[in-house]
Amino acid sequence: MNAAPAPPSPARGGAPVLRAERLAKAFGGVPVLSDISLDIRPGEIHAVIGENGAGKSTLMRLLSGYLRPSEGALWMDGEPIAFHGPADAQAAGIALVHQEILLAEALSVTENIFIGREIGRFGRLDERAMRAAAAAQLAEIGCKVSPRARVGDISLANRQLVQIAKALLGTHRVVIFDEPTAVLTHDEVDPLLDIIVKLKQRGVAILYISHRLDEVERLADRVTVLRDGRMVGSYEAEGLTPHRMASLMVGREFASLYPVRVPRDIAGPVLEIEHAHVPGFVHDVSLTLHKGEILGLAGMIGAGRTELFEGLLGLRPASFGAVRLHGKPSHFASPAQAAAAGIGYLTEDRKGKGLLLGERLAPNLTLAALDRVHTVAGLDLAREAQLLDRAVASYDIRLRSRDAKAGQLSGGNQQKLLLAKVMLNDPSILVIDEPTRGIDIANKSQIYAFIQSLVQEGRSCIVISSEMQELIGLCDRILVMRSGRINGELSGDAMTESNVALHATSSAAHEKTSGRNAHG
Amino acid sequence: MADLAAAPPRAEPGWSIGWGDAGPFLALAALIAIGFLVNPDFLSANNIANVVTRSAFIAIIAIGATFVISSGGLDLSVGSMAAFITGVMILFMNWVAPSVGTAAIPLGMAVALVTGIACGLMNGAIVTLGRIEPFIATLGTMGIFRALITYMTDGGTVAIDRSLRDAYRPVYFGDVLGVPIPILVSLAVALVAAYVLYRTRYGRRCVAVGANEDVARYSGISIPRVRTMAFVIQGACVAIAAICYVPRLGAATPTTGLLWELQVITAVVIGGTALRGGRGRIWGTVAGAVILEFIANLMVLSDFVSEYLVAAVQGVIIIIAMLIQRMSKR
Amino acid sequence: MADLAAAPPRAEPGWSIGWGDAGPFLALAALIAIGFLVNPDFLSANNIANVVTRSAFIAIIAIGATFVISSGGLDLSVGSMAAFITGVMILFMNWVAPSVGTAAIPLGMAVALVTGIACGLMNGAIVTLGRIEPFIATLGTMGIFRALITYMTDGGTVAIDRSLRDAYRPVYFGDVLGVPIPILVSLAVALVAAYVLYRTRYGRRCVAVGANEDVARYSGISIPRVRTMAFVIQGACVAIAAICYVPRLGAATPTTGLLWELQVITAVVIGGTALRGGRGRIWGTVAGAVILEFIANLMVLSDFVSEYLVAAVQGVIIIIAMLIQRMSKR
Amino acid sequence: AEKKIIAVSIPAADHGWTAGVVYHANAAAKEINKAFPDIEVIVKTSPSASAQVSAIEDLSATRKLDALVILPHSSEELTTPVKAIKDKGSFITVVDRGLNDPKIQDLYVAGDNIAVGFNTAKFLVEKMGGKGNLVVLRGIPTVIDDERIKGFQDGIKGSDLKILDIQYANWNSDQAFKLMQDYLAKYPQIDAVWANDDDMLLGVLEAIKQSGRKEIKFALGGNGMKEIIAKVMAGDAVTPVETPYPPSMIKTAIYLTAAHFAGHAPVRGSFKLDAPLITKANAAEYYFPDSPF
Ligand SMILES: Nc1ncnc2c1ncn2[C@@H]1O[C@H](COP(=O)(O)OP(=O)(O)OP(=O)(O)O)[C@@H](O)[C@H]1O
Ligand SMILES: Nc1ncnc2c1ncn2[C@@H]1O[C@H](COP(=O)(O)OP(=O)(O)OP(=O)(O)O)[C@@H](O)[C@H]1O
Ligand SMILES: O[C@@H]1[C@@H](O)[C@H](O)OC[C@H]1O
Ligand SMILES: [Mg+2]
Ligand SMILES: [Mg+2]
Repeated sequence: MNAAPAPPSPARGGAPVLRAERLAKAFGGVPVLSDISLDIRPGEIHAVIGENGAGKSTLMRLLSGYLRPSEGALWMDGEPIAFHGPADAQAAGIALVHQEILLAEALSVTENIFIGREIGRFGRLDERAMRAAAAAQLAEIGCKVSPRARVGDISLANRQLVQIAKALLGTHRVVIFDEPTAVLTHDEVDPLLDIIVKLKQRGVAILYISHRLDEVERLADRVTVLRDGRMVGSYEAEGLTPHRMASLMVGREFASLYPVRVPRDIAGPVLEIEHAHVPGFVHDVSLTLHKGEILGLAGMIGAGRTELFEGLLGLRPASFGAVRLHGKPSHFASPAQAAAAGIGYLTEDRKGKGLLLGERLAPNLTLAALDRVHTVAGLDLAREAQLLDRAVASYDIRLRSRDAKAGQLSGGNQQKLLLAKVMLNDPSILVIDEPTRGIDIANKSQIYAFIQSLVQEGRSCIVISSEMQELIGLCDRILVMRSGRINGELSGDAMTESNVALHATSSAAHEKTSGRNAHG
Repeated sequence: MADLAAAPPRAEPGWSIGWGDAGPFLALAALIAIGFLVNPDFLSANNIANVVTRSAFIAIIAIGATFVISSGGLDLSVGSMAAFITGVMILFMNWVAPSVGTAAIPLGMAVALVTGIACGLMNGAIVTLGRIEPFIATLGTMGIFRALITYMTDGGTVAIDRSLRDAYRPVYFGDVLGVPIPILVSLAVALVAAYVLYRTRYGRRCVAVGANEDVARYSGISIPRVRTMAFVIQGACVAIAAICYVPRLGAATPTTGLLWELQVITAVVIGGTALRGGRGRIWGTVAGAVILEFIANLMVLSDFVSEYLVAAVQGVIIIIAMLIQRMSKR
Repeated sequence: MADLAAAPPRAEPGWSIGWGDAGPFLALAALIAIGFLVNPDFLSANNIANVVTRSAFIAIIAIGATFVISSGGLDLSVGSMAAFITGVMILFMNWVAPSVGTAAIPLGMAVALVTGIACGLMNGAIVTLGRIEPFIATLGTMGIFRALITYMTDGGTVAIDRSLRDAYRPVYFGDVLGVPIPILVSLAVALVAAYVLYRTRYGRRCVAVGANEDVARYSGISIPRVRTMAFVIQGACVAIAAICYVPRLGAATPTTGLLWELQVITAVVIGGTALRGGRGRIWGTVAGAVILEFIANLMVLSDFVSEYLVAAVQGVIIIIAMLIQRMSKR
Repeated sequence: AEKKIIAVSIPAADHGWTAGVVYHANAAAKEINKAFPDIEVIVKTSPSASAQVSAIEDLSATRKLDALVILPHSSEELTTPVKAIKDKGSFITVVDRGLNDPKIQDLYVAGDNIAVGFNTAKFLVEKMGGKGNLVVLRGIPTVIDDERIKGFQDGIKGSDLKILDIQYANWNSDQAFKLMQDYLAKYPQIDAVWANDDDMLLGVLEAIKQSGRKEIKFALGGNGMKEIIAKVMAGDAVTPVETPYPPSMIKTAIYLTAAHFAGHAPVRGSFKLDAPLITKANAAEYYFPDSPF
């Protein structure tokens, strides 16, 4: 399988800082990675791409001491080295930004950033110094949260930035980013990429994982492709198009990302929300979803999109002028009521709110739809197993064993399991918050096709997304939210990145272009 | 996807006991072996029957606690609730016995069950509606139940009417085909509980709430309802335990049920249920209760432990039992 | 992002008491007000001094428990550990008194401290090295400590030598500028503890371990070390409490420290520390301990509660105190 | 011949008095096992009533008990199980806290709890000229506690002694200390205190000492704890008398039971140790400095 190694590039750094030789990793006897060799050079951005479950995160954990390889060796500066834990790797100058957010919610941003390496003398903390350093670090990556804020109170995107700030603290020779941009919006991505480039210029070696292949194209000097736990090869990035990368990842020619738009009848309103207020987040928002429509909701972090729907489902205090479902005034006190009425909501926070990470897959799948497996004799486990089989097949969930806990699935496969879970209730209206966060390109296109097929069956869909292209590629209409209000509505040709960005950021557009008048 | 087909079939938690959960049973086996070495009488049918019958009591209450704990709660009030239920039941039976005769017994059982459910409901309501840490809420009701029965009985002691004693006796001392009735009752309770926890919607929800409240909420589960229900199940279990034990104790006294909460929680934890919620093991709990009773029995049967040191040896054995069950895990 | 700037600044835990943490103090204030209405003697300097002095032991032990609990642990052994330390200390003092006279007292204090630290180390080691649920581990050592002292003293009672009594008495009954010494000691302990918990690296790590073990581990913190240290702090606090306690009755008895663990945990939780870890409130704990003692005091000073119902009313008040502190939170 | 087995089942050392019981029971066992080669005495302590029920079940399930000497945790819970042992043919000796059905016992050794309360009350009535304010501390809610209180109330009947307050302190010195502090805060004038057990009296005395209040003429207990007897011997003004309720009654009971087997005359019946007032004059008879109680 091994492709010819890329020739060393004299322009960048020369001798590798970190080299992996024939690494392999198995969990409980099941191989996840085998025969991986790569080297990471100073001043170089080395991207690692692959489908969900290909083993990217596992590889990164091996390189940064969180896991120990079953076979193979690591070399640092030409010397063999073994890490007994993340602390060892950190001491050697290797930092990892996890794919999953690993922060203590009960603690403040500053506290989280400095856990384990607090500043202070003789044990006494220097609070001010830490806060200042945290603020500086956050500012550098363009994160605007207060260093005093409790992590549990800030948005997912901000948590990701805090996590990055935490990893970047101090000096490093190798920094590993595992999907750092998955939860960020466009505007937040740029400052982060700038940082990465700056690090590179300082001679730091960067390992970069992302499913956003355009980012990879923009950043990477070299690209290593993994498939099913093996190396496809390492390539010079020069001339490697996203399309080519996708084909290498999936092992066949990759077609197009977005489904062909099939003309559909978009009929009357199925869901009307009037004058929604979610205290602190959403102010006087009204919207209408039509039958067979894919309605996009764009906006920056903190725009209040998530909160709007959490309010609708009774998950947080909210008030509404009116909510009409198929024309009937409705009120949902809980997600269960909404589900019974045919509304499904897929949370953006799969780890915190979506899945029981310590539980096996079947109970996770059926948790919100236990009626589907309930019989007079109790739960029908055989049927549940069937449902899991079906979900695994139809959502292409890649797993090594049925036994796995949800938390052992790769990030992307967790997302697919979550989607299967929500669909088990057979909703006629599906609200998907960040549908493709952390999903590889092949699966993305599957999910888009899936959403398309839903509306063709006569269902309706609201897609909340921070990826403008996906909204533009998928939606019939896009509402742009800003600071808790709808700041514009776009449809047809008006759905362009620049228009979305304009409405998402500029207060000039506020109220004037917002609302129903744009409806066509 | 080839891996999938190759995936080995897995023992589900449920009727059958998976290997990963064998810990408490291994600990139990080790204990029995030690017991035999210490005193061969330990394995006499008589002794075993006694000990297991006795453990039925804590086992039944602990089965209820398995629900509460796996849903992320805790109930410190079970001991005084048992005293309260026993007291109420006896007072009621003694009161109606003159008019209805031994029919007082089934009536009393019904009253006990209703009282237990009401107590559980009260605990559940305080925890969920009042949003009070279960530890504190049930510490409060622990005092309340204890004081109420002390008040109702003017000092806390009330014995069952002599006219009912003999009719009621078989509920503890009787047997069916040689198996003592309390053992049968606790097996029945455990079977039902295992069914509810592993094979019903409620059981799934209970564990989900304990594992991650947010995920449960987003999955449309009403957390207050699930939690309250767990406390109600706990109350019903305490009532069932009380019903079986009235003939053995014959009375409610101020010390009835004292410190049972600790034994109950210990049985649950030794059995493999996570104290932080999200994982419940009914059969493990039963094994845990039997383990505790065997330890006590061993102390009585062995002659070389100074009476002053009994508690120390028990402490050491509990810790060792936990070590055995930990080690068997990986 | 304009919203963000508008977000209200959050009070940091520290020397100053943020509004979010005012709950236990509000509950305390409410209790004092009720106390005054029930019986004006409640506010007599004498009564207040008595009650606060009494609460000092539980407060000091509970300060230690704040570390254990906020690091995600639990220690049920504190009560019997207190009895054990008290016993060891008295035995030691009585043994050396004939040769060293009253110098036996400071020596005894040192022995107490060493014993406490050793006990804490033992708890910590069992929990971390044995990887045993703290609930079970300390339930085990609870039996061990209690049994050991019962064994060493042939029944658990040992009184301090007459020759030392008067010299030692002031440690409980004395005062400095009118403030009883146990109050001063507990204030000192609280100040040091607040400093350690809020202002030192160790305190930060302690809370981090309780908040999220994975995060702590991935941040390179040694969880066993932090946890063990928390148990050692707990042991030291129990020793300090024991040192102040000995002169009060001059003896260790089989009931010394009985059920203190429940009081201690209650004080900690009422004080606003999360029982699941990740949040510790030293001053809240102190307030919690004072609240508990005030409730008991109020029961005696009021005339309208039947002696049988005292426990019920206490239970209700504890629940109400928690409600007040919940409500003050948002 | 086969050894005769005497099982002794008593509460664990959960407070001073029961610690005394354990001590004396162990001492008796040692002495008898040495003195009578044909008799084996086994002592088992139990921390609760239900544990005690279990313990006697266990003992009788694994060997034939010729006799059971029992100090029941509580009367109600132990009655039926002890009867079961009796039905197997064992000789039953009951100590202190009786069983509900006196027919079960062959031998009963106990103190006189009514007298404990009554004699103390009579002393107070006489010494205080029939009037004054009293506070009372009681133990845990049990028959014994009720009897002492009843005896006391009967004793002051007809006088002008007034009980200002009566609350539980669970036979615990620490709780008694707190309760007494609170009594002192609540009542400006207290003429005498009665704690129905010496464990509690220790706490009471400490609280009085701390308060510096001088109006309290008497602080009395009961049980014959050596520290308190010492006070009586020394002529203490506040605690000049005491009633005995010696934990050594267990030893008496064990010896009597052993005598039933060793001697030739059967021993049966009821031995009630009286509770005369111990005064300076006779205190020495009740003083056992080596006992833990
Ligand atoms: N602790 C574990 N135990 C068992 N299997 C695991 C464990 N961690 C990961 N795996 C399995 O290893 C495989 C690779 O997972 P990994 O997280 O490395 O994928 P990935 O390439 O990062 O995918 P994604 O892009 O979806 O994040 C997956 O099949 C996953 O289920
Ligand atoms: N308790 C809180 N206190 C202060 N600010 C908060 C609190 N909770 C959330 N926020 C802020 O409110 C905003 C809500 O963000 P959220 O991400 O949920 O909205 P959204 O429109 O769904 O955005 P996205 O889905 O793109 O992340 C964020 O700016 C977050 O930092
Ligand atoms: O244990 C009890 C003791 O404390 C009390 O004083 O007298 C009777 C005993 O049973
Ligand atoms: Mg990954
Ligand atoms: Mg969102």
